[in-house]
Amino acid sequence: MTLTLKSVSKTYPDGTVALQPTELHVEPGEIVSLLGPSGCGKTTLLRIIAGLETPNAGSEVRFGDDDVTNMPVEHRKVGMVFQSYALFPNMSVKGNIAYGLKMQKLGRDAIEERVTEVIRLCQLEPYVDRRITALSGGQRQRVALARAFAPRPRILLLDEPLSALDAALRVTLREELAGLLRRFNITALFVTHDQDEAMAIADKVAVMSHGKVVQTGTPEELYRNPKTSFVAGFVGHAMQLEGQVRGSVLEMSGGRLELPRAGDDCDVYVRAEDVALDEAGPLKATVESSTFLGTHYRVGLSGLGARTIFANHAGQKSPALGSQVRVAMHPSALMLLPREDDRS
Amino acid sequence: MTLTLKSVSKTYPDGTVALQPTELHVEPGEIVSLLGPSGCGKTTLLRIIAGLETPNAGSEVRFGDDDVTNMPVEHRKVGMVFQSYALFPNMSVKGNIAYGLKMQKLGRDAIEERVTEVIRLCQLEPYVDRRITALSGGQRQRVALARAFAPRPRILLLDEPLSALDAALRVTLREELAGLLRRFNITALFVTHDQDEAMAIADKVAVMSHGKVVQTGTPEELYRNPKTSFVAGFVGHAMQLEGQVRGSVLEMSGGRLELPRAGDDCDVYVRAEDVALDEAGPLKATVESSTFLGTHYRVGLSGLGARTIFANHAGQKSPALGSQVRVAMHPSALMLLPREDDRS
Amino acid sequence: MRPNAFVQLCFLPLIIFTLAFLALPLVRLFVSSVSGEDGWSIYWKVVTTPRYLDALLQTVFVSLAVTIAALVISTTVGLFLARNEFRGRGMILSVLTLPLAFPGVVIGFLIILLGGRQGLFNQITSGHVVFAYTMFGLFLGYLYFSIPRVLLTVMAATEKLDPALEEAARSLGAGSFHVIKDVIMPGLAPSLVAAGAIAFATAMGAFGTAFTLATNIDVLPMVIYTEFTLSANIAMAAALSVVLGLVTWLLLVIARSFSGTTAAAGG
Amino acid sequence: MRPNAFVQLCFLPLIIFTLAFLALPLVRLFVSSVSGEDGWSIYWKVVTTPRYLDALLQTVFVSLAVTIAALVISTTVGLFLARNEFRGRGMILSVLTLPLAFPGVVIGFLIILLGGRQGLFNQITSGHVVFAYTMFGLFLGYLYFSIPRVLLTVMAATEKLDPALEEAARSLGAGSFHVIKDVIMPGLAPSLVAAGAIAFATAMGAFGTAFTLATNIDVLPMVIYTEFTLSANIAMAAALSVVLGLVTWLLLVIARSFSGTTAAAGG
Repeated sequence: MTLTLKSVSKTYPDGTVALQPTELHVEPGEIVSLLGPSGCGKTTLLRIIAGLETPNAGSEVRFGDDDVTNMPVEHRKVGMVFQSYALFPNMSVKGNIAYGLKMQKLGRDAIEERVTEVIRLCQLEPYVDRRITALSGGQRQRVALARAFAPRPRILLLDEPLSALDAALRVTLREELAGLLRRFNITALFVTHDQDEAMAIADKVAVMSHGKVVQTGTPEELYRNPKTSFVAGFVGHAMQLEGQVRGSVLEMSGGRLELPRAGDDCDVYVRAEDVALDEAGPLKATVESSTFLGTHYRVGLSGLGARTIFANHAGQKSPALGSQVRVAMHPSALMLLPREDDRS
Repeated sequence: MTLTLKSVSKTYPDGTVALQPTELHVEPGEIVSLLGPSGCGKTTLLRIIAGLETPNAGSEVRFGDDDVTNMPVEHRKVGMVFQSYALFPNMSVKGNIAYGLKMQKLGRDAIEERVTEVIRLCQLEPYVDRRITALSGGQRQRVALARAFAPRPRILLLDEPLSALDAALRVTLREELAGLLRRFNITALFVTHDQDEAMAIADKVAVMSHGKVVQTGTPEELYRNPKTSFVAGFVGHAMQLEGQVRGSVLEMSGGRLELPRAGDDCDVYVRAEDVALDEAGPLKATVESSTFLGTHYRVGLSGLGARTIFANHAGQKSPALGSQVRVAMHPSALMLLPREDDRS
Repeated sequence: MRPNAFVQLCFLPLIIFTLAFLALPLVRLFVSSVSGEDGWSIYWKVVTTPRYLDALLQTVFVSLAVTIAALVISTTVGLFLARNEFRGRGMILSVLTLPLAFPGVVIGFLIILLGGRQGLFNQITSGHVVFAYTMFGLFLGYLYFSIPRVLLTVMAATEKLDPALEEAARSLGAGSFHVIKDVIMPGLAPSLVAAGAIAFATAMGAFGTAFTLATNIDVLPMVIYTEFTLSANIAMAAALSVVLGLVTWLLLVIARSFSGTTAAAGG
Repeated sequence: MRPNAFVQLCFLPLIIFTLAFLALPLVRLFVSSVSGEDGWSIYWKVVTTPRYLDALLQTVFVSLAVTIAALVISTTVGLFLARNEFRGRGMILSVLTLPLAFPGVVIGFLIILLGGRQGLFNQITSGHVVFAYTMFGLFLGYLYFSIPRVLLTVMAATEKLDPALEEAARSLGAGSFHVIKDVIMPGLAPSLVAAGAIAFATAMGAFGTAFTLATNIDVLPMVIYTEFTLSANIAMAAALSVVLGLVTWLLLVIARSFSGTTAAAGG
């Protein structure tokens, strides 16, 4: 089922604009992530699609050919996975999964069959009759997913599905979730503030900022070709290089850096993995801090501008603290982005 | 001040062994991390050092030359930062920071002077008179640190100081915390279950498992030269390669892999960053999944054993799902570790 | 070893004193009940004398009726108030909790003002509706007393319900009826049990209201008072008190085991 | 627009009914108070007639005394019980909460059994200690009533205190005294205020105990009863009820603003 949003917006009664007019199109079977910092309106957008929040007049939400804008949530046939999972504590795992099917007034056998199928798919067999309180965080997540998926919803909506788990579990369950969503073969939309999570699970990512979708694309597109400094900073932690752009050269306090093209109205961004410690490099900097992170050292460099610039240094040894080093950045790794106010 | 633990152990009244006899030595000014999964006894060890938990008879805790084993917490002069921060909600930021000094019955001027000094050091000037409830998570963390540090403790003890913060803040505050601890120039011991956190902050890491310190060393030592499979797996996520070791060759289902040395009683481990997709590689595998993570693709490979082996692939494109690839691992990157039961 | 052992030593005498203060009277009550001329058989007499047994059953019956009515009304109103923001909501809440400030005597008095011989209803209907001096008057008085208490408990519990549970049920296709039956009621159950137990215990022991309405309503506290003050039958008064206490206490214990330790904390 | 608008429409009549049920009697009470022969000046009479003013002041005084005593005793005992695990703890808790099951009349009866003319203390001291019929007897009765309620509230609040706060204070060098003063007391304060308000309101309105001890104790509910039943002075009874209600209500409101919305929820 395709999902189409046309100029969907939301203003709260107190005048707060939670969502500016937003367009979004999701193809059948596509897994799309709404990525953005807290307060950017991504959860509001998800709740409008679910029918839990009423959008401003003039907004339009379509499921395929069906205009659901004014349809209450209980008739929309969406599967929703909540941040807290919101499992019914007074029912068993099986009772939770069967609930949506019961509400559809299916026959006993039909319910039993579908529940068994979903339980197998989500590998929940050992927990069928457990109480919800007797489950671990990861198991709860799977039950929440199974409950939402069991009534064959038209679209699956997930609100920060991994944020209730502790850091150690999150990476493992991220891959499990990605696998399950693909096996379900269902249109899915999920909200997250974690770029790694968005990239690991989604086919397509919509980056949001201040109530607006600022860029939509595959993870690779967003990472390699961000259109705004916000996207560059949020996806892949690009750092701004401070200095004066003159033609195709950036004059920094640590030296002159060659740019890929002339960019007089642009700010220049670079990522830590593209900053190299190189004796032949054009820039001078001082090593301020160094942290061993396994595959590389994260070296903090001062002298390249007011802010510290970090370099991922893959060598076996880190340069000594306080030592002078020379730094190189390949022109192709530099991103020239239109100068703008981040808040707009 | 040095901290010395001699055969410190803890058994709870119900018979649970929380801590097996443990030795630990921390040099003056050293920042040491206790790293391990939840339930490994690291918090118990920290609480015993603080005096909040009574160790078994025969245990010895020394602060320098001072045997504090039987000294109650209020006389030990330790600074403690709690997981929940445990700031006094009925006092202002200043009141919290001054509390320890008041308990030492210092004069008004002396208290005022020290509080001002610590507030400046922790950059808390703008919040001095705020209520605790009006602070953000990061500010609370700094207040908790300032409060613990103000009475000039002999050692600073931190119980998962970053776990109450959300993921986005954690990385930023990790570096801030590391900087502050170094500026304090104090012996510090902190507990964490996050290997990145331990590596980023600590001079030395003590890895714990099942109530025991299994290896102590600098982050580099633990990463490059783990002594047990547990350490290899926990620090840097090493994966076990399943197969038959014959002399200095590992026979896997995907092919034969050369080992750095003969290791008949050993298991072989490798990290994802050392698994290369290489047309000349000796192993055959099938691409099962692929996730774009910015600097690299995380490629899941099947056919190398029962479990999926991941490779960090730095190319611009990921191999197609389901395609056959050849895989190489350099002998020097393979870790041969004594075969053992993880639970022991 | 433990640093506050000294402080604990200071607590000990206080504990003993408090226990004595609370337990001694009860022991004395029990001893009084069996040291009359009937001895232990006085409890047999309680169960076999119609006057006493009827009073006990009537008291339990009216208390149960009040509890159920208060739960039904308060839950409906409480849910509505907790879930809807509108102007005047604060005022309605204040009015609903005003009865908390009035003691049983005044409540009895109110019932007479409304349903007594010179009461409002009697005036309106010109002499046809007098209910103040009946069991129904007592029921209304107790209800008046119980509603605010149960209401506040229900509202506090409603605020603690996770709204995501309700949204989850609705996203799975549940209508209002099913949301209430499958999510809200199970969520409120512990608080309802606790509040109901308190309402029951209060109704079992309410004396002021009954005494003001007086005349021929035989509820247990009234009978105890009569036996003690008018008939000077101390043993029977003590025996009836023990029975009343036991019935109430049993109910409180059962309620507490259903709803966790918070049951009587509302008391 | 909202899907449960229909359900809300059903709630509305119930709300109106409930409001009428709760508010109407109070309006009637107020009207009664000013429709006697004194009119509005009856409230002036309440303040200037020594019998009424004394009763009011005495009631407030004994209620305050009971509240303070109950808070002090219950906090100490509650802290001790919440922080220490020992054998027999469950039994002690059961005994401490037993009085919850007994109504005011029985409590008055207990006080007479202990401190009356044929009471335990009088027997032991051979005729020197009779306190049942005095203000002190009333005080003891109310105290007996209040301790379990306050105790349970304190224990519930203590369990919710973050133990890390205490550990933090101790790690900063605070001894037991400072831990109690700087951490535990501020943490318990809202619950203590709430529990105190309930204890005060209960004492202000307690009738059964006072009536059983009877004779010459002039507390307000007794005076109201006398004015109404014996003197048939309905206007004065109503005026006194309004004053009693206002004083109690004011205190509940103040307590609630101190301790958040939970104050009266314990009621």
